[in-house]
Amino acid sequence: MLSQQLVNGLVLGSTYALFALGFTLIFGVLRVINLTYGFYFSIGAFVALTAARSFGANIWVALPLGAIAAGLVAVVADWILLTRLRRAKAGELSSLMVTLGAVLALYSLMAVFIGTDIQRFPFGFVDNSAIEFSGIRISLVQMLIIGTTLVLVALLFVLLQRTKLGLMIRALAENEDAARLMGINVGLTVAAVSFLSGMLGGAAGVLIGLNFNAIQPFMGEHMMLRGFAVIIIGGLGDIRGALIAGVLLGVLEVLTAGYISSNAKEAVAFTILVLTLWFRPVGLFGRAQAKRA
Amino acid sequence: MSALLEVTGLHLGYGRTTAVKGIDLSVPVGGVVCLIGANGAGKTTTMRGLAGLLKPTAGSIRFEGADITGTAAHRIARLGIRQVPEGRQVFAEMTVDENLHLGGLQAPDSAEFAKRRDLVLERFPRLRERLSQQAGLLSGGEQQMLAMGRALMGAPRLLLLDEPSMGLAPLFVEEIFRIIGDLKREGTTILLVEQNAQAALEIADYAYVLESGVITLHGPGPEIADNPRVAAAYLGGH
Amino acid sequence: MLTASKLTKQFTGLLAVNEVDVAVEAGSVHGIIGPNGAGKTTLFNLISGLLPPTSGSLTLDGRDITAAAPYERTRLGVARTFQNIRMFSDMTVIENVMTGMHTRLEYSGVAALFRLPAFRRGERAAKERATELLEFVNLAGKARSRSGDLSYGDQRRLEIARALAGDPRLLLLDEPAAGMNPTETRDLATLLRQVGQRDITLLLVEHNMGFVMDLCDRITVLNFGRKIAEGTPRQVRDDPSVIEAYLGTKVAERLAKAHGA
Amino acid sequence: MAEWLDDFLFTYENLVHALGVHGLLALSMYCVMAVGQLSLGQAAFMGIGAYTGALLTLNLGLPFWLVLPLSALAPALVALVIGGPTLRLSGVYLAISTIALGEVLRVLYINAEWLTGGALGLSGIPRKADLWLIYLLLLIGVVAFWAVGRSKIGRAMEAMREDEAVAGVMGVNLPRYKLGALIVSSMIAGLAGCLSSHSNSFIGPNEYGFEMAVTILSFALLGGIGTPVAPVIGAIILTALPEVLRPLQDFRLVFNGLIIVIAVLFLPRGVIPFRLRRAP
Amino acid sequence: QETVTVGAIEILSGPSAAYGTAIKGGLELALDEINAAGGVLGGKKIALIIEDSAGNKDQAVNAARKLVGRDKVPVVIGPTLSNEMFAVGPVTNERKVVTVGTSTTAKGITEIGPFIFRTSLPESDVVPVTLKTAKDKFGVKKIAMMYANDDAFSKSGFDSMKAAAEQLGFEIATIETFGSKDSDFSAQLTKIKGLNVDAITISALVEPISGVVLQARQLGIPASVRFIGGNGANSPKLGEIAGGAADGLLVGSPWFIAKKGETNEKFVADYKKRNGKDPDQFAAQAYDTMYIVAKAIDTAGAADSDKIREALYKTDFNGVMGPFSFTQGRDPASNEGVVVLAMKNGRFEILE
Ligand SMILES: Nc1ncnc2c1ncn2[C@@H]1O[C@H](COP(=O)(O)OP(=O)(O)OP(=O)(O)O)[C@@H](O)[C@H]1O
Ligand SMILES: Nc1ncnc2c1ncn2[C@@H]1O[C@H](COP(=O)(O)OP(=O)(O)OP(=O)(O)O)[C@@H](O)[C@H]1O
Ligand SMILES: [Mg+2]
Ligand SMILES: [Mg+2]
Repeated sequence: MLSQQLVNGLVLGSTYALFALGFTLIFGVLRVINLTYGFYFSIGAFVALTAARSFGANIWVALPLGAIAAGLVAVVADWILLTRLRRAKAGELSSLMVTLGAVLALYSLMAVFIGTDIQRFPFGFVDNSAIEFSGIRISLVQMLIIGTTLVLVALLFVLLQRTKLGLMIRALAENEDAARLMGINVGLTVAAVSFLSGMLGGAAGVLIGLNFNAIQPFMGEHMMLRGFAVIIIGGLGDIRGALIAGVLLGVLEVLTAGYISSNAKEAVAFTILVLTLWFRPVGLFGRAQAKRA
Repeated sequence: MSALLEVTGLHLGYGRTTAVKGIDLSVPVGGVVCLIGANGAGKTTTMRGLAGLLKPTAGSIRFEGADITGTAAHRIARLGIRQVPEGRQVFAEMTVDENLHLGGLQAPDSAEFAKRRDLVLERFPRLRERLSQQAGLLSGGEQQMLAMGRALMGAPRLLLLDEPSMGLAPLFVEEIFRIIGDLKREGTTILLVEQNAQAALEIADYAYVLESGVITLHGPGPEIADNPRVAAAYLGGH
Repeated sequence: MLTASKLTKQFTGLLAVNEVDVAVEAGSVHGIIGPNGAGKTTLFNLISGLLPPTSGSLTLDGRDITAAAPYERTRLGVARTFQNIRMFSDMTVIENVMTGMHTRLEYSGVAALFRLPAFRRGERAAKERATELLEFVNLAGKARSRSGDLSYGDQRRLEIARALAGDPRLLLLDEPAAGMNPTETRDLATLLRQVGQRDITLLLVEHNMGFVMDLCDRITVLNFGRKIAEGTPRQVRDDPSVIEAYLGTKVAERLAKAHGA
Repeated sequence: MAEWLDDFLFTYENLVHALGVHGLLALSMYCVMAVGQLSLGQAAFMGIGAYTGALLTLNLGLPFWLVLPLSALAPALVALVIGGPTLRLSGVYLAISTIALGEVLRVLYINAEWLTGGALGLSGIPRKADLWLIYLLLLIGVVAFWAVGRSKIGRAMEAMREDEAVAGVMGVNLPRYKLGALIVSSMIAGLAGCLSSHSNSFIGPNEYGFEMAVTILSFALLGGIGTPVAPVIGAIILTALPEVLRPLQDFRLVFNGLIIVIAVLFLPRGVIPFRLRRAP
Repeated sequence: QETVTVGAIEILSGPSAAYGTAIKGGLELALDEINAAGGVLGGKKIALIIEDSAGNKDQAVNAARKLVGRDKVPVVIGPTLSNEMFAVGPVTNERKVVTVGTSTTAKGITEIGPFIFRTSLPESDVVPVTLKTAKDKFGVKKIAMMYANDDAFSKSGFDSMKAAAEQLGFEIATIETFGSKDSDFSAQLTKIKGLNVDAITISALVEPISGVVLQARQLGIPASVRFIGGNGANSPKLGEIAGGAADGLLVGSPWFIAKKGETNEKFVADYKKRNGKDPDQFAAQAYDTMYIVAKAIDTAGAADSDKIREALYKTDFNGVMGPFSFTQGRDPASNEGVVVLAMKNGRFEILE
């Protein structure tokens, strides 16, 4: 049973990490507590769902479609909501507030048009079978989630640390004017980051919606709290951190529910968070601001 | 010499306050032009305007004959106008090496990039020792060198220097002026804002004096240096 | 007045300040010079309490302050300015100065709440004093401007006024003349001399050698975190190791010419 | 006429209560934000006040004038305990870690059924929070913050908000100010919680979680933190908005959100962007 | 022509809007029929004002106050959630305005005051029937119990279940909880899998139940282990989401979509025509409630709260849910109408 529980934890943890990737990117890199992120998660799932329903798209079509749609939404949302504030150098808190208002409007709009019933991908959208070895069961979708998470982590890590775009993104996050002086097209780069994180959010929405068969406009909102815990434990903006923190949380939650008490499961995430910050005030991989007196 | 940069009637401001009130200046190809003025005169404002970080409210800026008034800052940078900004503005969380990389983003190929980097590290050996340190943790002077090195990574046609010697040890000040001299000899055009007016005027071909947002005096470097009013106000003379 | 003994600060992989001993005489103007990255600002951060030392100790008037928090040191009379200007940008100029008086305003929270006479007296005096200080640094005309909007040099002078506002006994100035032209620098020197006459001990980091030589009674030279020389301006100026590490022959000669051999 | 007035008051009584209580919550948020801290723990403090008050009234039958201060004291004790460790954190790290308080308490309320009624919450709480009392407390709060804000304490707080390290160098006792602000703010939130439980007759464990925390934060963000009235105005707007927009039916939350967006875009420093002048 | 105004408070926006929307559909369908048939009090039409609570207790109270203070309604239908009722009830009761819950199944609702009624059978009336059927028909002895521990509806449903299970002498192998917004239940289910139980009882809203059921099968809990659901499981959504995984699930219900009888068949058809989807029990309960309220107004002879209250006590109505009357405690009088349904191929069928 322990091995099955560990697999359960790994799967759950991967969903947390998957959700957190785009979140930590937008939050850690653009320095904005962007609450609309949860909406990208929802919209990705819904676009994929619609594709599956209206023209029978399979997962390999629906997944990129959902991701791209969410990416585009993210670009537009960022452009409408944040360019103005960025230009006015208005600071973290007003961005938080503007996205708070926006996300309220967006979810509600979606609910008006789609309703709040939960929905699922059509039966047979993916092979729902599970493989079993030595008493451990894991479904193909779950393996897909774990696989996608690992691949995305690797890709993002390389992108941010080893490519020109990554360098530009990080530069811009830090000092916009100086980035301009380097010839960086700030508007375009910001759009690229938004698109990327929107895509990640959308893809996460599709896969997680698929795994739990619970697609609903507010599904993104329910993930936010865990998402916060994961990106903070991992360290803001750190891709490895998101992966490790996500998996850590997933496994510990499952073990707590399985061996201690399911009543305590809810408290795990934030207990870990508090403990982490106790020892490392900037999360596992976060770096203190390089600010000198 | 023809003018690389030609500014006419430039107005710049912040919100309702106008800090630069219609200045004309011209920087010849390969020349070093110096801008001096008291604290708050509008030197930095001018530099920011030239780099495209502030949109002019009136007047025009021409670079190589083309009108670049109101052009976005990143385009201006790509044209080869590079600035060493006041207060250095290094990317504090990134390493020294990454900062240099950012300066050289527009290098046409990696060979050229490597060449520029070697050149910069040769000029500033101190930076080579600190390549993997976060720039924000460098000492003030080290940061100034980094800012300069970063700008040079862009192989600038026009280099805008806003108080490059500020906070530097005397040896380094000498060094900076020597580098400015080298750059001049290599044909880089430079617009220099300096408080170390004595040294600046020595090296400058031409100089402008800015007072409260207007140019009150201009002429060849030595001539300005000899002007008694300038000596009293900016050179510490009596 | 201030004694640092074997003061050391280690950053990851770097000894920024390495077993430095400094003794600052009460009433003197003491200069710290050294190449960029020598550890001068770090030393200031250790003295003002923004960084804890790795080892070594600090005493102020014989009292051990090695572990004291910044605000406690301020209370004991230590004030400073910053190399990279750090204003309370949204506040007005005069408010910045009045913030500097925090420890000198004695009224209680209750007095503030009920606008008791103690509060009013305190605030009135504070404002008068702040205005005086602004006049002193030549910023009286900008008392009500937003301080973040001041130009670089103006912000530097405002920092000095803010530091003076706490009536310090020891004032640490980190490159006060940076960004000022020679004339402004000369005015600043005059101003600091006046400050020095008010029983304030000055500890000064500066790269403008004319300024340092003019003002200082005693100079400590750091290089790579270590003290390499100490003495009167003249001794330091003529010290070959200082010339090699820091001044360069040209500057040394010029200084010798300007101030006599 | 009198009947009309009576009906009018009845119709809006709850709203008017909520405006006052939310005003107090906004003040409690102001209090922490004024020293540059970003807390999402105010909802948790409110919850502690609400539960403490309700339990004291229901189980011990204490008089309200005694219940009220005790409800402020309980969260203050919690603030004192968590204050030490959280003071080392800053920015979003602090904010998110204070969510932890709310979440952990939520699990506690749900599981301590014998005391808190679990998910069923506590019902039948007598309505004792008179309107005049709520508004009197709010008024006292605003005036007190205003008065203190214009003194050296206010300057120290604003200095901390702008640059904590430098504020320390100016002689501001940082830990004391931070802890003080946290405690005072927790007390105000506790009062608000007690007042709300004694005007709602029912409280449940899910009311003081993340959502409420963000709501309280948004009072201050929408209103601004330049003056103590600004967040209160923010609270009034955000509380009244859903009621004002009631006729829009399905679309009301959509418009509610859009109005917030537009307000912030054009007034990024809050609806009341002014700051207190701190020189006489 | 005069109208009689009736108020309702339901969740029409926000995450739980699905419930309020179903109720709204049922109420409006009944309302149209009543008005088309000539209304009440000799030809007066009923006007229904439905206020949104967004699932927020504060907004529910504001809505109630508006309905009572401004619109002066004599009757309020709703609100949707038990939590909301605990806040709204004391307010309307104080003003002596009749309040009829259609979906509030938690314990203690009608104890709020003499003006608070409900037409939904409390779980304590339904669940024992279901459990007993499971015991008698399928020989269930050892059970695991699951419930969402963070909302009043699920919790009080579980309390009823536990009481019934103890009374029927079940062996309770474990009690596992989850959050009502959770989507992962693998830890709890893996634990249960190792306990070899005969059945799993579950009290929650339909969203988590669907997830639990699906994941149970995925983790290899065999179909022979039946789920026994509370009121929340009684929704066509369950079949839509969980499909075959839910087969065998038992739930007791005061109403059933395929219930024989002309009234019900007409209701289902009309509802589907009007709202584009099948009704669920919330819609059905709302539909009957509208009729019950209308009849009470008629019987009272005036749109007067006190009189309507008297009239409600005398209710004797036969609607889609079956014969209906109130107890002195203002709860539904009998659970005779309760049928036990079993899921088969994603649809509920009456267990024969
Ligand atoms: N962000 C700003 N907002 C408003 N006013 C500003 C801003 N920056 C500068 N100013 C004002 O514009 C004028 C010119 O400032 P500028 O920084 O260009 O001066 P400067 O010549 O570079 O001075 P310094 O030698 O001190 O650096 C000053 O009066 C200053 O107060
Ligand atoms: N927080 C820190 N972490 C790591 N290294 C640091 C930190 N602060 C300073 N350093 C390093 O310590 C050395 C000394 O820095 P410091 O700022 O004290 O020099 P300085 O003498 O003031 O130089 P300058 O004259 O250029 O201002 C530098 O090499 C710097 O990079
Ligand atoms: Mg300048
Ligand atoms: Mg320094």
